Amino acid sequence: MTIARGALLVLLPVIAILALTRRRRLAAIIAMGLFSLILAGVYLLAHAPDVAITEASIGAALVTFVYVLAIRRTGRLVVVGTEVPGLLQREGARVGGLEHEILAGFARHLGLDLVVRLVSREDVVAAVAQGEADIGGGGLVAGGCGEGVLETRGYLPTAVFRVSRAGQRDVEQRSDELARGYLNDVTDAVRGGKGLDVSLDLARFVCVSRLDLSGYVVNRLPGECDYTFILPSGREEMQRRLTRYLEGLRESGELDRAVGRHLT
Amino acid sequence: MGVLNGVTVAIILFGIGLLGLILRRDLVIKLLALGLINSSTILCLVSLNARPDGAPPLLQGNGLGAMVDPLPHALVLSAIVINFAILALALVFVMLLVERYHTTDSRRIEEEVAREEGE
Amino acid sequence: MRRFSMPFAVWATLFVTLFCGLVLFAFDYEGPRVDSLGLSSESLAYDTGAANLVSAIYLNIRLYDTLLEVLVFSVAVLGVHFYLGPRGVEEQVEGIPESHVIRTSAGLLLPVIVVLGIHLVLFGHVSPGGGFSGGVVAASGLLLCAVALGAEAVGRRFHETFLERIEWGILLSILCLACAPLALGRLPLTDVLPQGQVGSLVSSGSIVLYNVLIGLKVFIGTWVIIHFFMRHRGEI
Amino acid sequence: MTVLALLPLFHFALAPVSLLQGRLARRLSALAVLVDAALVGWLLASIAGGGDLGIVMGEAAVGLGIRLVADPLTIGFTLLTLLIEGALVAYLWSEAPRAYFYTLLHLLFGAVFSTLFTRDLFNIFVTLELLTLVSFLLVGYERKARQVWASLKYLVLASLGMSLYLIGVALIYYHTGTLDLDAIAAGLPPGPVPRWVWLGSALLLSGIAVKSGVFLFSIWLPEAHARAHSAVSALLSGLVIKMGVVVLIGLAATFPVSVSLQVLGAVTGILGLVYAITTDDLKRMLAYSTLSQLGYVILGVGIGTAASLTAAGSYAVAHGLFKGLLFLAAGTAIREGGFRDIAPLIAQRGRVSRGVRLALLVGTLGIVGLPPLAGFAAKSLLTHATAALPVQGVMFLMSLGTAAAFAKLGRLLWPGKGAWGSATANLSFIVLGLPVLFFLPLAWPVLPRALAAAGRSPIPYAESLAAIVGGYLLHRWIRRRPRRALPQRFLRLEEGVMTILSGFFLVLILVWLQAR
Repeated sequence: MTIARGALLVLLPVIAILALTRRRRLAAIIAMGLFSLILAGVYLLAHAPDVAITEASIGAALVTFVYVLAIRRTGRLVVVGTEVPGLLQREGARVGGLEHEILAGFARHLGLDLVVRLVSREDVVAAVAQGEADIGGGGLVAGGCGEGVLETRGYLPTAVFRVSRAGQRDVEQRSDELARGYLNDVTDAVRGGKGLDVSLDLARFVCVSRLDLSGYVVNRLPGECDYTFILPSGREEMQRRLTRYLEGLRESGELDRAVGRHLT
Repeated sequence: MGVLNGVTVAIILFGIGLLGLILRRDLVIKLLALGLINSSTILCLVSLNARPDGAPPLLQGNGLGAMVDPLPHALVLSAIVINFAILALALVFVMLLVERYHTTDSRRIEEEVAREEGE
Repeated sequence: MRRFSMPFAVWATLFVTLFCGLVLFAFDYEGPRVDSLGLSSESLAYDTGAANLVSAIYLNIRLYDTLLEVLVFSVAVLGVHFYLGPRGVEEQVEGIPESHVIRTSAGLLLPVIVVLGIHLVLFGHVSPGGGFSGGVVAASGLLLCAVALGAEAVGRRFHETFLERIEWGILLSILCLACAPLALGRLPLTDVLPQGQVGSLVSSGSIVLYNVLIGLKVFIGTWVIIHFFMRHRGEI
Repeated sequence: MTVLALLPLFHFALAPVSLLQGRLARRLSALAVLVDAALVGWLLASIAGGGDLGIVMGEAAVGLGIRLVADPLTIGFTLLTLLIEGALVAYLWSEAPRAYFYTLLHLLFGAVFSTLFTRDLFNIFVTLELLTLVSFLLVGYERKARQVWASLKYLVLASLGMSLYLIGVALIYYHTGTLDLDAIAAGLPPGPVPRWVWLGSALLLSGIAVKSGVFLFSIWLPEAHARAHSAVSALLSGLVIKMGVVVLIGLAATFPVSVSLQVLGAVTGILGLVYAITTDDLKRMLAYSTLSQLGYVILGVGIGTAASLTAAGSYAVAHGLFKGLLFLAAGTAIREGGFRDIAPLIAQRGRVSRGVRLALLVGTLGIVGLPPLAGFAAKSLLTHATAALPVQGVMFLMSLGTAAAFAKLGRLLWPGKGAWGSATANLSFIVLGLPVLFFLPLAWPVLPRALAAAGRSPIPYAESLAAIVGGYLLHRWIRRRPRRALPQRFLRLEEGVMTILSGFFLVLILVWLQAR
C-alpha cells in the first residue's frame, strides 16, 4: 500500500510537468486526464472513495471530454492562408481560387468540413506550427517556411521574382510592415513608386506586374521551385494523404483543368 | 512517510501549475494549468488526515476510531464541482475569443484588445 | 511555441520556487493527526442516519454549502447555454463514421454506465457515491455512446428550452425541499424525515431525496453542457 | 433569526422562477425588493428586540455546521444591498433586459446575503466562488470582445486567489480542527505566534485580497469593472467588492493581519488615486477611484479598534451608495452624451439630462466629503478613530487626491437647464442619492456615542474643506503639466499572476513582522 501510494505520488508531478510542456494541446489534455485518473487512485488509497469517484467521473472523464470537444479538429479541416489572386482569394462573401478548390476536394475526400481563414502572412506559419490549423496555404513556396512544419510535395511549378529599387534606405523598416497586408502593401508601394526589396512568387508577381514596374529592378531568382502546402509537425499521416491526393489529381488531369480555370 | 506525503506533493503541484499559468501563452494550456492548481488544493485537503492505517468513513461495522476525517472529503466534493464549473465557463469564453481573434495566444489577444481600445 | 523573454521566465521560476519553499517550510505538516479533529463519527451517523459519513456531512450538516455548489453548477450551465446558444445558423458538421468495433463496444457499454450512474445516486448514503458523481457518470456515458453511435442529433428539438426548464424546475424543488422544515417551525435545511435503519436503502431521511434530485439535475446539466460543446466543437 | 437563512434562500428561489417565467422577471424583481425590505425590517426588529443574533444551519453542532451571524456591521451592509437592489431595479425598468440578466441578479444578491452572514471559512469560499462566477457572466453580458477578455482574466485570477485561500483553509483546519471563525480565534495557541499562523493568515488574506481589489492583488479589477454594462459596474463596484471587505473584517478579528492591512490599504489608496487622476475615461476613472476608496476602508479595518471597524464599515456602506449612484449616472451620461472620455462629455453636456447631472453632482460631493454628506460623516469618523499621525496624513492625502480626480468632471456637474430624463432612472438616483445626502441622521442611532461626540468638534469640517479646496488646486496644477501614460503591463494576465505572488510575499513579511 505504502509503496503504491509513494509511486503514485511521485508520478503526479512528473505527469503534470509532461502535460504542461506539451506543444500540442491534445497531448497536454490527454496527459492531464491521465493525471486526474492517477489523482483518483491516490484518493482511493487515502481512504476517500467518495472523492475518488467524483474526481474520476468529473476530473478525468468529463473535463477531458469537454476539452477534447472544444479543441477537437476532426470534423473540420482548418486551413489558414494569405490572400493570393488566383490561388486563394475572396469572391464576395466566399473564398475561392485554385488552392481552395484543391483543399475543398481534399476535405470532401476525408469527409470533413472545410474552414478557411485568411490571415496575415507571418501568421500562416505560426498558426500551423502551433497546431491551430491543419493546413497552411496561400502561395507558399517549397523550402521557404522554416523549421517546425511539414511540407507536401509541390503541386504546381512556379518562380520567384525579386523586385527592388536600389538606393532606398527605408527598405529594412518596411520589411516588417510588408508582412501584414503583404500584397496590398506591395502594390501600394509600387503605385506610389516607393522603395522596395521583396520576393514575390509567380501569382503575386503577375498581379504586381500589371502595374508600372519601371524604375524597379526585377530579377528572376535562379532554380526551380513549386507551390506547396504546409502541415503541423507530427501530422505525417495527413501529409501523406494530401500528397497522395495531389498525385491523384495530377494523374487524372484534373489539376491541369483546375489551373486552366483559375490561372488564365 | 517522511517528505513524500500528499501535502508536499500538492504544494509542488501548485508550483508547477503556477509556472504553467505564467509561462505558457496558449490559453488552453493556461486553463489546464489552472485546473492543476485547483486539483492540487484538493489533494492538499484530502491528504491532511490520510492515515495509512485508516479506514474510509463508511459505517460497515468496523471501528470508528480508525476512520479518517470525513469533513475534508465533503468539502472537496464541492470544490471539484466548482472547479468544473469554472473550467466550462472559461472554455466558453476562450471559444468566443478565438472566434473573434483566431488565436489562443494570450499576448496576441492582449495586443488586439489594446488596439481596438485605441481606435 | 512562442515563448516569453528569458529574464521574465527566470523571474517567474524564482518567484514560484520561493513561494513553494515558503509554504512547505511554514506548513508545519507533521503527518496525519490521529485524533479525529474534534468530531465524533458515531454521533454523526446516528444524527443523520447515513452510513456514508461524507454524505451525512455533505447533504445534511453542511447542506448549505452543497446548495450553493449546486447553484454554481447551474450558473455554469446557464452561462454555457447563453454564450454558446443562439449564434447564427447551425453549421452542417458532417460526422466521421466510427468503426464497427467502437460502435459495438459503445452499445455494450451504455447500459453498464447508466446502471452504474443510477446505483451511485440511489446508494449514495450507504456506500461511496452520490447525486453529483452519479449524474455526471450517467450523462457523460450516455453522450459518449451517443457520439460513437452517431446519434448526437437525438432530441435536438427539445434540448434548448425543454431541458433547461426541467433543470431549473428541479433546482426550484430542491430549494423548496430545503425550505420545507419552515412549515414545521424548524430552521431551513434541517432534516425532518425519519432516519430509518442505518445502512439500509430507505434510511437517512431526506439525504436520499436530495441525492436523487441533485443526480437528476446534474444529469440534465451535464447533458446540456456537453451538447453545446458538441455543437461548437473544434472552435478553439 | 430564521431570517438570516431566508434572505439568501429567497433570492436563490427567485432565480429559477424568473428564468422559467421570463415575462414576469421584471415584476418579480420589484416584488423581491419589497419582500427584502420586509425581511430586513424583520431582521432590524429582532435585533432591536435583543434576540439571538446567530443560527447554525441544519441545527448541527457548532464547529461542524455552518454558522450565520448578524452584527451591527453586517446590518449596515444589508441595508446597502437593499438600497442598491432597489436602485438597480428602477434603473433597469425601462431598459428591460432579458430574464437571464434578472436570474443572474437574483443569484448575485443571494450570494451577497450569504457572504454577509456566514462565519464559516469554507462557506465563505463557496459563496465567493458563486459571486465570482455570476459577476463573470455579468461582466461579459454584452459579449463585446474586450468585455470577454476582461472577464476571462477576472475568472482566472480570481480562481487562482481562491486556490490560495483554500490552501489556507486546509492549513488552518489541519492545525485547529474547525472552520468556524470564532472557534478558530478561541483555538489559536496563546503566546508566540507559530509559523503556520502567519502562513495561514497570509494565504487567507491574499486569497480574499484578490477578490476585493487590493493593490498588487487585483490591479486588473478596475478594467473588468469599467468595461462592463453600467448597471453591472455599479453592482460590482458598489457591492460585490465590499464582500471582500466584509470577509476581511472577519479575518482581521481572528488573525494577526492588521499591519499588512494598513500597509496594503495605504498603498492601494495612493496608487488607485494616481491611476484615477491620470485616466480620461469616465468609467475607468470611477473604477480606479473605487480602488483608492477601498484603500481607505482597508486602512480602517487594519487599525483594528472597535471604533475604526465601525468607521470603516460605515465608510464602505457610504462608498457603496455614492459609487453606485456615480456609476449609474455615468452610464446614462455616456449613453446620452455619446462619449466615454470626460473632456468631450463636458463639451456635450447639453445633451446629458438634468437628473443625471444632478446625480453626478450629489455623488461627487458625497465622495469628496463635503459636510454633512455621507462621505464626510464616514471619513471624519475614520480619521478620528486613530490617533497615529502618519495614518491621518495618508488619509488626508487620499481625500485630497479624490477631490483632484473628481475636479476633472468640472462643468459636467452643473445641473443648469434641460430635460429631466426618464422617470425610472431618476427614481434610482433618488433611492441612492437621498441616503447620501442624509447619511448622518440615518446612521446616528447606530454609531457609538464617543464617535458622535467627535463629530461635534470643528476640526473635521475644516479638514474636509481644506481637502476639497486643496484637491481643486492640485487639479488645476496637474492639468497644466504634460501627462505621461502610466504602465499598463500590470493589467496583463501573466503579470497579474506575478503580482499576486509578490503581494503574497509582501503580506507574509508584514504578518511576520507583526507577529514578532
